[in-house]
This record gives sequence, C-alpha cells and structure tokens, in this order.
Amino acid sequence: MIESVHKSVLQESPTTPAGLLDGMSIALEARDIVLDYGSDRALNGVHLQVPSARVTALVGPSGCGKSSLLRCFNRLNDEIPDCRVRGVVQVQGRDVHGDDVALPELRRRVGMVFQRPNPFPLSVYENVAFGLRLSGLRKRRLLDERVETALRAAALWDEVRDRLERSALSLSAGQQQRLVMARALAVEPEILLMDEPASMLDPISTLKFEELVVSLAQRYSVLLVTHNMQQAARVADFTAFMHSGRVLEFDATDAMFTNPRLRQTEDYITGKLR
Amino acid sequence: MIESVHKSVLQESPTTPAGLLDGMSIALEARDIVLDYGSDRALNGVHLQVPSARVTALVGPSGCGKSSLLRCFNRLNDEIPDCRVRGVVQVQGRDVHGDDVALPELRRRVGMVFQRPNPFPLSVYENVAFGLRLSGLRKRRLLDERVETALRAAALWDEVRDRLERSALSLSAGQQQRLVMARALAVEPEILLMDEPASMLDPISTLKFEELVVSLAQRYSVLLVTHNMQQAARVADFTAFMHSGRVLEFDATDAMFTNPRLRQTEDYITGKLR
Amino acid sequence: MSERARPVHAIDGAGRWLSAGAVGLCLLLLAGLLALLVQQASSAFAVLPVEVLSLRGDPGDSLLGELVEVAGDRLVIRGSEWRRQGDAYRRIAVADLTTRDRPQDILLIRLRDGRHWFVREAVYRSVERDEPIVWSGMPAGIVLHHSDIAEVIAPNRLDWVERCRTLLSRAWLFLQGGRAQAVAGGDGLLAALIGSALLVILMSILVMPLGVLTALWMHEYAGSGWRARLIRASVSNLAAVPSVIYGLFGLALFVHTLGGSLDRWFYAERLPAPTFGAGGLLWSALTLALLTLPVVIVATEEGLSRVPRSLRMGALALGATRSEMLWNVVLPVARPALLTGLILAVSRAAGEVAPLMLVGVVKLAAALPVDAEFPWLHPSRAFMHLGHVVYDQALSGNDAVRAGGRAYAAALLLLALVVILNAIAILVRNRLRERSRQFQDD
Amino acid sequence: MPADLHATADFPLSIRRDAILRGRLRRERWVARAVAAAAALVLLAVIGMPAFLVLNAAGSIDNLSTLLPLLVGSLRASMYALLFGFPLAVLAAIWCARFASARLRALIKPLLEVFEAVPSVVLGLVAALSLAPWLAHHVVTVLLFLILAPLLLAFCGAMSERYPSVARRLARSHWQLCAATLALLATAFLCNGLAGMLGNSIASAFWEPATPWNALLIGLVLGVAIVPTVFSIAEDALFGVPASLADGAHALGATRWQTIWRLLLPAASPGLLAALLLGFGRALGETMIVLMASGNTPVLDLGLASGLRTIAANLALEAPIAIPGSAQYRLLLLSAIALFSLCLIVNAMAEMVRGWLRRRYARL
Amino acid sequence: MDRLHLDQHISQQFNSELAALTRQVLAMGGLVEQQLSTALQAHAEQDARRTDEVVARESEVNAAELDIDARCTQILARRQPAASDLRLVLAVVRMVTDLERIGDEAERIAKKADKLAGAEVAERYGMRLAQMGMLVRDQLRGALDTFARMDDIGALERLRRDREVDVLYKELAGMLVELMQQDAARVPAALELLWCARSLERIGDRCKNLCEQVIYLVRGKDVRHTGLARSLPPETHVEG
Amino acid sequence: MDRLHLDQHISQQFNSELAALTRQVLAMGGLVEQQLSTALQAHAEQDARRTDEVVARESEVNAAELDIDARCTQILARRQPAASDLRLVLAVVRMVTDLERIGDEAERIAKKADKLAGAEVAERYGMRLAQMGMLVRDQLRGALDTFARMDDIGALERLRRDREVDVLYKELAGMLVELMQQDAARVPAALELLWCARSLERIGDRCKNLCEQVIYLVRGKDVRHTGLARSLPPETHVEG
Ligand SMILES: Nc1ncnc2c1ncn2[C@@H]1O[C@H](COP(=O)(O)OP(=O)(O)OP(=O)(O)O)[C@@H](O)[C@H]1O
Ligand SMILES: Nc1ncnc2c1ncn2[C@@H]1O[C@H](COP(=O)(O)OP(=O)(O)OP(=O)(O)O)[C@@H](O)[C@H]1O
Ligand SMILES: [Mg+2]
Ligand SMILES: [Mg+2]
Ligand SMILES: O=P([O-])([O-])[O-]
Repeated sequence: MIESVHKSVLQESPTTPAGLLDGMSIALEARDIVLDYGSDRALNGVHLQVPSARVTALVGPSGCGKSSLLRCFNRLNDEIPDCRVRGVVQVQGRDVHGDDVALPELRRRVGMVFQRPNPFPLSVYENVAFGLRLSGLRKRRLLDERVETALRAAALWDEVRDRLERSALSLSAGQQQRLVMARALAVEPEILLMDEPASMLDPISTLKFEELVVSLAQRYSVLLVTHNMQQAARVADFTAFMHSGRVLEFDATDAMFTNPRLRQTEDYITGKLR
Repeated sequence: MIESVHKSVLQESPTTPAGLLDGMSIALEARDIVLDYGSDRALNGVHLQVPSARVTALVGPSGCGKSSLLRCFNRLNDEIPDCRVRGVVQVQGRDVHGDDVALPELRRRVGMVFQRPNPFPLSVYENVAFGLRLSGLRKRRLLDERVETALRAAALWDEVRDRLERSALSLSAGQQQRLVMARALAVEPEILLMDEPASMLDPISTLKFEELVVSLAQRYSVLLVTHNMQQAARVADFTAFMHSGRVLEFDATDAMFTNPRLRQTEDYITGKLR
Repeated sequence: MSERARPVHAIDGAGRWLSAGAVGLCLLLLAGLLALLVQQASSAFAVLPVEVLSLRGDPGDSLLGELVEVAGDRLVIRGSEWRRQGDAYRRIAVADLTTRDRPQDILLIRLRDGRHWFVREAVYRSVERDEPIVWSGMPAGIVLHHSDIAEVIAPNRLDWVERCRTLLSRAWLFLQGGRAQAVAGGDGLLAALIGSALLVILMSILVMPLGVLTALWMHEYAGSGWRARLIRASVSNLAAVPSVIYGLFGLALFVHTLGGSLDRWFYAERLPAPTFGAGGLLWSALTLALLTLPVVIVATEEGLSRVPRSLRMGALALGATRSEMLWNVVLPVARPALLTGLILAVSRAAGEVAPLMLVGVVKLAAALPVDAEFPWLHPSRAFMHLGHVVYDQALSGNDAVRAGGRAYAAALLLLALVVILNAIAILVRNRLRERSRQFQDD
Repeated sequence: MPADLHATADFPLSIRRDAILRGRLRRERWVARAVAAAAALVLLAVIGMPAFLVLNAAGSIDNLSTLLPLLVGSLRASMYALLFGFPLAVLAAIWCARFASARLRALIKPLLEVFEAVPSVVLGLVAALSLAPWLAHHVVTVLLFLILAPLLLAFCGAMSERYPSVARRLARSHWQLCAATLALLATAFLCNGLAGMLGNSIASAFWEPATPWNALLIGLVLGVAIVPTVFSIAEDALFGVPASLADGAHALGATRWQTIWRLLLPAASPGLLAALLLGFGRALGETMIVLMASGNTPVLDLGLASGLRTIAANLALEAPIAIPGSAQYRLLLLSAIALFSLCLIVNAMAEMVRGWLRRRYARL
Repeated sequence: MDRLHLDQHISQQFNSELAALTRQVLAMGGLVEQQLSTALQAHAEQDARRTDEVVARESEVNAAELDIDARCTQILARRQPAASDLRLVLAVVRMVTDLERIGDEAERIAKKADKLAGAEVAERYGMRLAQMGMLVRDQLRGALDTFARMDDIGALERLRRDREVDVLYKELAGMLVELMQQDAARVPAALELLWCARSLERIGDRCKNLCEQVIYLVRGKDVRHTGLARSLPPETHVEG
Repeated sequence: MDRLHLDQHISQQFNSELAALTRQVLAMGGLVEQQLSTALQAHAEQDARRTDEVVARESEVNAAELDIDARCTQILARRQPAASDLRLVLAVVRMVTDLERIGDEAERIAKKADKLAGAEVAERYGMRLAQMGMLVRDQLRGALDTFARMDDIGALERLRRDREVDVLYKELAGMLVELMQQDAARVPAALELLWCARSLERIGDRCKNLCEQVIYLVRGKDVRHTGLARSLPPETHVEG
C-alpha cells in the first residue's frame, strides 16, 4: 500500500521503547502538538508515531485529549471555532499544515469514523458513493464497482446487497457503523482514524466491528481511540496511553497489557486510583 | 432490613441449579411473565427469583427484554401505553398487581436507576430530598439528616458536601449517576433496580459506580441489567441470562462465568455466533 | 404497600380533569367556529321561504317577501328589490300580523345583478315573451328585460335536493363571479382570489432565497461571533414586530419614498396620477416578504440546527468542501424545514390584512394585476384580496344581511386555504421530526 | 482497489495538478460570498426599518396626549386576552404533553396548531357579526361559566379518583377527554339555565354595556386568538422535557400531577415564559380583531364593559388616508414607534429570561 | 476443538489464537514424546548419539514452554477469556509445566543411558525398563490425544491406567534393591536404572496430571486429589 | 503487596480478593513449610506420630491447592486482570502447583522416617540430612518471604543459592552409594535415605521455581530456563 518508507527524523522519544518501530514505515506523526480551545489547553506537547498497516490504539482517561489529537490528523479541528493547533503534524511524511495542502484531498486520504454511526439519510448505495461523486466520479459502472468493493471490504456486502436502494437509516446500529466505514473506504484512504467507533454498539455488534478493524489493518493504517481497555487489547498492535494532554507511553499492546513501563499506565490499565 | 424470609412456593425451575437459593430470602419473584407491547411479545414466560441482599445481574443480547422485565417489578410498565403484563410478580412475597397495592408506595420500596443519569434540574440537595418531600416530609432538620445519609450511602457526600445548593447538572456524569442513586436511596427502598446504570460512564466512573453497587448489596437487594459481561462478572453474586424473552439460565456468577450449563449462555459469554 | 395517600390522588384527578377540560374547550371552540362559519356562509345562499303577510290596520295591502330572520318576536322580511339590493327590508312585529301564508305559486326571479324579485306564477306567465316585462305592483319606471333574468325558481315548491343544488350553484356563482360583477356589484371572489394568489407567489419569490441564504449564513458561516448574534437578535425582534407596523413601514418607505421617486424619474408624464407612488401589488409583496422573512429564517435555522453535527463532520471528513457538505447533506436533510418555512410564510401572508390595507389592497380594483396586455403582470396596480373582502363586507354595505353572508363565505374560503396550507406544513414538519429523531444527538 | 492511489502517492496532499479539485475550491469561495451578501441585505433591512420610521417621524408634534388612550387600550386588550387565554392554553398543553396517548396527541396537536393559522380577520368577523350580538344577551352566562367550569372540573376529578373502577377507565386518555368535554357542556347548560333564572335582574345591576363592542368581547376573542400560539410553544417545552426525568420521578413514587407540578413545569419554565411573552406580543400587535370588534372608541376606562381602541387598529384606520408629512402622519408614525418599542422590550425580556432559565436548567 | 466450539468466536483472530495455542501444545507434546522415545532408544540401543540428541533438543522443550506460557499470558491479557476459553488457557498453563518436566525427566533418562552403557544390569533389566517406557509413552501419547480430541471419557480412562505404571515401577524397584543387596559392585548401575525407572514413574504421574487438565477443560470440574474423578456424569452441556 | 500497589484498585472487593489470594498462598506456604519441618522432625526424633501428623495434614495442602486454583480461576473470569494483577494470578497458579508438590515430597520424606527408624544409617547420616533439610527449609521460607514482600532482588539471591542444596545432595548421594557398595545389608536403609535426600533436592528445585515466579510477578520477566536470570536491571517502574 505505502511503498515509500518514511523514516522519522524524530529522535526516539522516551515514551517509546528503543527500536520498537525500527524498520516500519510511519503513517502519521505528531511532533510537539499543543492544542488550545480558546484558553483551555487540551493537548500539551504530544509526540506520537503511528506505524503503517497496523492498528494503533489510543487510550486514556476521559477528557485527556484523545479526540482532539485524532482531529489534528485530518485537520477537522479547523471546523471547531476557537481551536488552535501548534506543532508539526505529518501524514506519510508530509506536513498537513503546508501551504499546498488541499483540505478535501487530505481528508480523502485520512478517513475518519465517529463514535455515533452517522450515515447520511440517503440510500445505502448513495452513502458509499458520496465521496466518489464528490471527487468527480460519474460513470455508473465505475461507481457500482467501487461501491461493491468498499462494501465488501467493510464486511457488509452480503448483508445489504439486496437492499442497496433502501435508506441507510433502516440498518441496525452495527450495520450503520460498518456502512460508515465502507463510505470512508470507498474514497481509498490510506489511513483511518476512529473515535470510539464501537462505544454505541451492543456487545455482539462490537465484536463484529472489531473483527472488521482487525481485517482492515492489513491494508490501512488505523488509529483507534477507545475508552474500552479490553477493546484496545483485543484489536490493537500498538497502544498509546494518553494522560492530561500528553502521550505518556507507547508500546506494543502485548507489552502494554502485561508489563507497562509507567506507573500511570499500570494504574489506568488495572483500574487504580492515583 | 428485610425481616421476614419469604420462602418461594415456586418449584425449582430447570433454569436454576437445585438448591442454589435454598435458605435465602427472595426479594423479587417473577412467575411466568408474558409481556406484550401492542402485538409484539417482549417477554414470553419469564421465571426469575432475585435473592435478598445480593447483587443479581441480568445479561443477554440487545432487545431480549431485560429492561421490560425490570420495569415489571415496579410496574413502570404501567406508564407505557399499549404495554400489557400477565403473570405473577411478587415483591417480598406480595403480588404487585394486587388491588390493595398503592403504586407510589410500591415504587418507593422498589427504587430504580436508569441508563442515562437523569438528575432533576434542581440543586443537589433538592434532588435527594425530592422523594422525601413527596412522602410528606417537611422538617428541614430531618430532611438534612436523611439527605446526608443518602449521599453518604451513595459515596458522594465527600464530593458534594460543599455544593449542595449547586445545580445537579453541574456534576460529572459519574457523580450524577451516584446522585441518582442517592435519590433512590433517600426514600429507603428495600430493592434497587438498575438498567445499564454505567453504560454512559467512562471507565473510571464505571469502576467507582460498581464499587458503590457492591457496597450497597449489604443492605439492599439489587437487580442489575447490564450489557457488559465483565461488569456482571465483577459485581454480581448471581447472574441470569436472558434470551428472546426468556430467562434461560440462572446461576452463581462464578459458575456462570467459568462453567455455564447451557450452550447459549456459553456462546454469549465467550462471544460466539450461533 | 396498601396504605393509600388520598389527597395526592384527589389532586392528581383534579389536575387531570382540569387540563383535559382545557383541551375540550379548545376543541369545542374550534368546532364552534367552523360550524358558525359554515352555517352563516350557507345562509347567504340558502333558498328562503317566501311568505305573504297581511298586516293589522293596513287591510288593503299584503307583503310579499323572503323570510330572512326571526329575531324574537320580530320578523325580518325582504321584499322585491325594485331598484337596488338591500332596499326592501322590513322589520315586522309578529303581533301586527293578521295572516301569514306560504303559497306554492310564488316565483323568485333573480336578476343578473343579484336583485331578487317576487311574483305570482300566474302573473309571470301572463306576460308576453319579447317585450320588457311589466306587471302590476311594479313601481313606475321599472322595466324588466328578459336578458336581465338569471334564474327563476319557485322557492316554496323546492324539495331539499333542489334547495341544495340551488345553494351550491349560487355559491359557485359567487365564487367565480368575475371582474365584470366585481366592478358592478362587488359580488364575486375571483378577483380577490387572483389578487391573493399573485401576492403570495410574488412574495415567495422574494422571501425564499433571501431567507434561506441568511439562515445559512447565520448557522453555517458566521459561527457564534458577534455578527451572527446581532443578526439573530434582529431577526428574533423582527418576528415580534406587529404586522401593521410593517404596513406602515411599507407605506412610508416603498409607497411614498421609493414609489414617489420612481414616479418622478420614470413616469413623470403621468403625474400627478401616481403609478408606483400609490399602493400596489409590488409594494404589498415586498412588505409581506419583509413580514415573513423571520418566519422563513427561523424555520430554516431550526431545520439546519436539527441536522446533527455528526453528519456535517462525516461529510467534511470524507473530503467535502463546506458548500458541498451543505448542498449534498445538510440542505437535503433540512429540505422539509425549508418547505415548512415556505408554507408557514405563505399562510401567514394569505391571512394578513392589516398591512395590506396600508400598501395596496383596495375594495374594488379597476383592473386585475394580470391581463393580456404587455407586460401581462402589472406590479404597480392595486389589487383585491380575500382577507380584505371579509373585512370590507363585514363592516360596510347597505345590504348588511347579504354582505354578512358574503363575508362569511369569503372567510370560509380564506380559512380553507390557509388551513390546508398549514396542515401541509404541519404534516411535513412532523414527518421531518420523525425522521430527524433517528439521527438526533442525545 | 487503489490502482490509481499509487499514482498520486508522490504528491500526497497537493492540489496543483487536479483540475476538478481546483474547480471545487473556486465554487466554494463563490458560495461563501453569495451567502454573506444575503445576510448583509437582511441586516440592512432590519436596522433600516426602525431608523426609517424614526427619521420620518421627526418633527414637531402637538397633541401627544391622544396617544395615551390608544396605549392603554392596547395594554388592556392584551391583559384580558392573557388572563383568559394563557391558563387555558397551558392547561391544554399539559394535558396534551403528559396525559394524552401518543395517538391522541398526534391528532390534537396539529388540530390546535392549525387553529393558529386562522386569519385574524376571520375571528374579527365572527366577533363583530355573531359574537357581539349574542354576548349582549349572555354576559351572565359567560361569566358564570368562566368561574364554575374550573371548579366543577376539579371536583369531578377529585371524586373520580375515589372510585378505582372509574379512575381506571378514565386512565385511557380518550375517555378522559370525552368525560371532561361532557362535563364542560353540562356546565355550559347549567350556567345558561342559572343565568336565565337570575340573569336580567342581577346583570342589570352592574352590567350596562354602552355598546356590544366591549372589552369582555375583545378579551375573549383575542384570548382565543393567542391560545394556539401559547399552546404550541408551551406544549413543545413540556413535551421536550426528557422522558427520563418523568421516569425518574415516577420511579420515586410520584403521581403524574406531582411530577408535572414539581418537575416538569419548573423544567419547562423557560418555554412557558416564552409562550407567555410571545402571546402578549401577539395580542399587542393584533390588528384585525380589535379593528372589527372593539368599537374603536378611544376611552380611558379599565372596565370590562367599555370599548377600546388600540394603536394597531388606529394605524390601520388612519394611515391609509393620512397625508404623508402631515402632523397626523407623524403622530401615526410616533404611535407605531411606541408600539414597536413595546414589542421589542417584551421580546428582549423574553429572550433574556429565557436565556437565564435555560442556563439554569441547562443540559436537559 | 470440536467439543468446545473453540473455533466459533466472532473474532477470527481469537479463533486462530486458540487454534495456534492448542497446536503449539500438541507440538510441544509431540516433541516431548519424541524426547522420551529417543531417551528410551538410547537405553535400548546404548547409543550415545541418542543421548546427545535428547540433550540437544531439551532447550527446544524449554523454549516451547516459555513461548506457550507467554501466549497464554497474552491471551489472558488481551482477550479476557471466560468459560471454556478460560479453562483452555488455564489447562494449557498447567499442562506445559508438566510437559516441560516430562522433557526434563526424558533428558535425565537419556543421560543415564550413557552411564549404563554396557552394564550387565542394564542388559538384564533393559527389557523391563523398555516395557515400562513403552507403557509410559503410551500414556503420554494417549493424554495428548485426549487433549487433541477434547475427550474427557478417554482422559478418565487414561487416569485409571496410571496404576499400571506404578505396579511396573514397584516390581522393577524391588528387583533392583534385591540386586543391590546381592551384589555390591552393581550398586551404581542398579541405582542408575532405579533412577530411570523412577523418572518413568514420575512421567506417568505427569501424564495423569495432563489427563486431569483435559477433564477440567472439558467438564469444568477440577478432579485433582479427588481419588480418580469419582462419578463424573457422562455429559456436560445441555443444548437449551 | 506494597511494591505492586495491589491494594489500590478502585474496587475494594478486587483489592480484598487479591489480598486474600496472597494471604492464602502464604498460608499454604506456611502449611507446606510446617509439613517439611514436621517431616524433618520425624527423621530427627524418629517419631512415628510426626509422620502421621504429616500424612494427616497432606490433604489440607491438597485442599489449599484446589481452593487457591479455584480462586484464581474466579479472579480471571470475573476481574479480567491485566498487568501486575494478571501476573500475580498467573504466578500464583504456578506457585501453588509447586507448593503442592513440595507438600507431596514432605509427605514422602515423612513416610521414610518410619522405615528408617532405628536404622544405623539414619543415625550416621541423620545429621547431614538434617543439615540439608534445614537449608531447603530455609530456601522455602525465603522464597515465601520474597513473595510476601514482592522482593525480586531477594528472590534473585535465593535463586542463586539453589546450588548449595545441589552440592549437599551430591555429597550425601555419593556417600550413600559408597555405603551401599560397602554393605549390602544397609542397601534398603541407604536407599530410603537417598530417596529422602532426593526429595529434599526436588524441594530445593521447587523453591527455585517459586523464586522465578516472584521475579516474574514483580518484573514481568520470565526468567525460567535463562540461566539464573542474567542481568536483570535493578528497577522496573519509572515514575512518570
Ligand atoms: N469543542 C471544544 N471546545 C472547548 N473545549 C473542548 C472542546 N472539545 C474538547 N474540549 C476539551 O478539551 C479536552 C480534551 O477533549 P477531548 O474530547 O479531546 O478528550 P477525549 O480524550 O476525547 O475525551 P473522551 O474520552 O471523553 O472523548 C477536554 O477537557 C474537553 O473539555
Ligand atoms: N415502548 C416499547 N414499545 C414497543 N416495543 C418495545 C418498547 N420497549 C421495548 N420494546 C421491544 O421489546 C423488546 C424488548 O425490549 P427491551 O428494551 O426490554 O430489551 P433490552 O433487553 O432491554 O434491550 P437493550 O439491551 O437494547 O436495552 C424489544 O424487541 C423492543 O423492540
Ligand atoms: Mg473523545
Ligand atoms: Mg434495555
Ligand atoms: O519434579 P518432580 O517430578 O519430582 O515432581
């Protein structure tokens, strides 16, 4: 998927064990991000590298700035009044705040899935075709093809093939969330950001959705915010722990959940109070 | 709290291992409950015994009728148009559908906590005093006392003692949920029904809330609906598994989570598809 | 559990019944209003019994006329209207009557200008066909030509089916009474209907783009800055301004200032006869557009704010620009709200009378604002309007009884129009609410 | 899938080469300009209106005192209207939002809202031609009804709770509505009968209307006219209170009325207040009803029996014939400014209090 | 795998992790079995190369233990298994320790082969040792088999057959003691042989443990120390 | 407890469960230690009652194992422990098997005391056995102690001291073999003594396992089969 391996110039931060990401290409990188909402500081010097073709989970207590960080990568923070971001954000080695960056193109490449399933009130088909139409695709045959591919990739094709023209809102919550995923996949992003995508789903839909996320990690770089520690443990290859606006620890998920390096991480994972 | 030990006349149903509840007093009992919403059947012959002074969890897939069953015990289903309940529902051995049952009194004795924290838009104090005022308590000194007791029981006193007059809506979600609990405790119920009370809370608030539930089980009989299997495992002494309008299995939580008797239960607990 | 708290329950019951009674009263009032309108309107067209009365102390003469009303111990009789409508009413105390009769052979002759004459069948038949009709009892100098006769019926002989038919045909005649009648006798609603429709259409064309774009700006572009707050506050206050003030504003700005200037610049040759300098269709439409602007803006904004943030974010995150997001996602979702705004604006405009009285509506228009003459639409012309017909007929006219009936008929028509428009708006809105509930943030 | 993805991978985010993308960005800029222009136009109109009125009204004005009866007339009409219409509308809203079944509510709410669309000229017509003559003979009936109906209904309600079988039957909302309506009709007949028995003698003692077009008539009709406005907003506010609050109260053992009284009314108070003030504004600005049914007599009397003339009606009557620039014209403009300001003040108050209450009951 | 439907989780990854885990355990079991066979061969053939082979591969067994244990820890940390999944992981955790110890004993046996090479005692009692070795290897293979098939009945049977090993061991030990008493010179060799027999007996014991874990896994009943898993009912799951 | 903050969970119940678990393990450890002491006493005092005592209490050890294992399963099933909590439970699961086996060996030793009663060999080598016993008991106590204090450094030291036990065993075994070769009549008694020594050696080995588990628990590093836990850094948790 991503051929060029962008070696980060960032010197190994103390949050990450030495050599952990050696030889991996880096899909997303945040360097010293400071983010303010008006006068409230939400992020306070975040460093993070997200490797390509892996699932990276972002965990941490409520309000520690996970969603804010996520929105930095596709500059969705631009849509929030009073929100100011400083620092370097790179997507596959290119600065997203560069002058020559076109937001629509950036956001096409960095797909996003939200907490609450948000299908457009259109048909299933039109939902998936939405982004394609935006980018100027008109031919019905091509559209059909791409829609099917995306729905298959989102493990939804079999469930909706007979009702592509039905309203997307008639799907169950779990299906809706997978539809939203298909919609994001249709425009062929390289990176997927997910903000607590399964927190509104019931346990069985959650498991199915996690299954989907894992299967996607073969082709896409996934950055997944979750409140649910177990979920991070189940799906992520790497886990980053955030606390009060900083990434405190970044490690392979196995290591994080059996032997975290920081006291704070340990406390959060094992449910202790400081 | 509950003096008289009500021995159930219900013969041991096959859902429950023989002798499991022997010698325990039964706080709630449902016998052959059939519940319809209009023409949709939500409960289809439910048998359940909830022991006193224990936490009993009710788990099962979405839409299997957990909430509907819960509302049978305080007859909150009466407030839903088109909802019809048949069968015997007993609270501490007394039929709740009896002619001599006064709803306000029944509901005072059977407290309920909902999924979404629903504090009234009043001050913290007035929230807790609400039920007391309803039952005619006016003396400020007495009210103060009872409010404090309830807040202490809900493990909230220390956090709100200095802002009893502030709006309850200014509390965090976790605190709100404990406030709602205090409100229910203030009227001195004997039984507490909880409908996914922690599903809206973040992990740390959830843990605190669970802690509260466990501590309450010494004085109250708790029936807790939850989507979260782990939560049931953590807090419940007994667990009932519901599926499509029936209670299929009822057992001690330890047994349920290490060695369930039914295939369906096992599949649900271990996350398998049928 | 068995102790019962009676006082609580008693208050509960009292509250229930009181509030239910309030709803009942509202419904009764609504039903009463409708019934009254229908009854009064139909009485204007009903076929009334014709009686022959002889009065005490006036032995030689007997009265022939329709029994219009029985008010207590008095009768109101309308005799033949020899000269003009409304000149033949007589109020008679029952006590003064000696005989009262409803002979079968009385004919009612309705003339084309709406006057009613009564004559015995025998007399009518005896008259020769070609000549002007004259019969005994007719005041001197009055002549009836055959071409003037619209209808001849025998009111006392009709069965109820025929009565209904007659009623409906009279109502229909009244409704479609064209310009000719309008000029002649004010008897007809077509001109008023056309005027109202043109007004509303013109107003919609003016208000919709402006309102929707403004709402979009407020909700989507301005954020929560001071400019958006300023406009929002202004619009909210605009909504609170009484409609008659819009009328005054329209009069002062559009008619007197703008219209006056236009006349001086372009139509100087016609002065002092005003062209745009007097009330007219254009100024009325502009005034109403201003009046309904808040309705459209508020409805649109409400619709926009019901579109969940998550949908916008979803579209943006897919790479849509802001305008693409608005056009492809937000506006389609908010479309029912726009429609509601439009319909509410239209129904408000259709029912407004007070401002129009200041800026262009007239009792009788010399010409319709549309005709076959280039440029077909004449925005400077004064026009007639249903609501104003109601007002006018109710309070003026020498034939109060008939005018009242006509006022009620016009009112019924107006009400039907407005209610239908509103019902559509409400249905659409409820539909929208149902739909938006599916993806509502909570 | 992404064969063409590799093609652009070298310039991941660049716009330079993509004509479609450039077109999209250009369109975006134009749309933004158009929208801003429309907003500017509206702002111009909004601010221009009062400014224009004030500019035109400038000049010397002599008989200012003629405005006073008009102002008093306006306030009087609105007060009577609120006195009758507001409780009626709020009670109806309570029933609709909290007692009616979903199906009944879906029927009644639109019905009463359509009521709002009834053009005021129609109500004026009814008031002037039908109600006024009738009221002249039935004042006592009406007054009796206004007093007796609530009492009787409350009594019926309290009694019905004594008999569980009755109460249970009446728990179905349509039976409840039927029963209450029947009780109302019965009360109406009772009042008519009573009035017939003692009507003339008592009435003539304190009621000698100089005219059939009096303040009582205006109060009733204007009251009815504002009922839909008030009802609609109040019902929305009451229904908008989350069901979870009511559930919470029920679960604590509160009866429905307790829930309404202690919880829902306070929680909906911003909406109720807005309803009150908007109703007041509507009554203040109402023209046609007053024009047609008030007699238009500028008197300084506060009683029910006398007629009145409001600013709005006065404008409608005099403005079409006033000569632009004349003193009378300027006086009219001045009265309009007065009315305008009054409405603005009411509206601003509504917004303020609403905002305050909303903050207080925030995050519902 | 079939009996417990371990491959029917919604999460394919979990399925494959559990499958890999059982596969690894079986592979380790195979390895250990192989070690035991080789060790016995070393005795039978008195071939030092066999011994070296066993010693060389012992580290593989150790590595397998560490690896499987780490896997179990990961599964526990990442999947929060419950019910049968949890029992599987716990059973595996206990089984690998046993397997590793079996590997140790095999190594010990193999090492003795060197010392016994050419000893007359070995020739005399080699057959008996081999016989006992066969039985024990059979037990081990059987235990692994019951695990592979999740066969609780089979495991129960195996459990009961542990006695046979004990009987053989007692016999051999008695003979060897007698021999030692008779011939002081043969004491070292006999002692070595005794250690071998003792090791085999220990392996038999471990196989018993393996079987107990299989029963625990399938039935959810811990049958250790209960005197041969008395009165287990024949079937566990009620299809509801 | 301190080191890993096991008592600082939000869930008091979890805290107390973990506390109870460690307490139970320590109690079982105490019991096993007691068994070992009694067994050694049985040898020293040649008192059959001591032996009976050990045999009688062996079932307690078994019961403790089952009980603790069940507890661990419950904790795993109900609490989904991670990180240090998970390591604690897993360490305990492995430790109890070891403890139970130590109990078994103690029983075995005690039983030999009967057979050795009055034997001359016992008198001669009793002192040495006792010495070895003391050392092993010390190791056991030390291992339990490091567990109680979550003391990874201590455990590392203990690990290293296992060699001493092996040395003693080798000495004793050598002497006994020599003895047997010299005096055929003493073979059975010497053999019994050898079994005892062997058992003590096994116990020493088990203690090593215990220490390894303590290190795993505290450091999260599995040091089994790694040649004495080379080069463990001194501290684990960075306070961030
Ligand atoms: N739009 C906003 N305006 C102002 N402050 C905000 C906004 N969004 C977030 N914040 C604040 O920024 C901080 C970080 O918020 P963020 O949503 O990124 O946290 P989070 O880790 O995603 O929390 P959660 O787990 O609850 O979603 C919080 O303190 C929050 O209150
Ligand atoms: N008010 C209602 N009207 C009609 N049907 C209802 C109503 N409430 C619930 N149902 C239906 O009854 C069934 C059981 O619902 P219930 O809410 O009791 O399930 P649940 O187990 O609580 O589900 P969840 O876990 O999603 O809360 C569902 O099929 C649901 O659609
Ligand atoms: Mg977030
Ligand atoms: Mg539910
Ligand atoms: O480790 P053992 O084989 O002696 O139990």
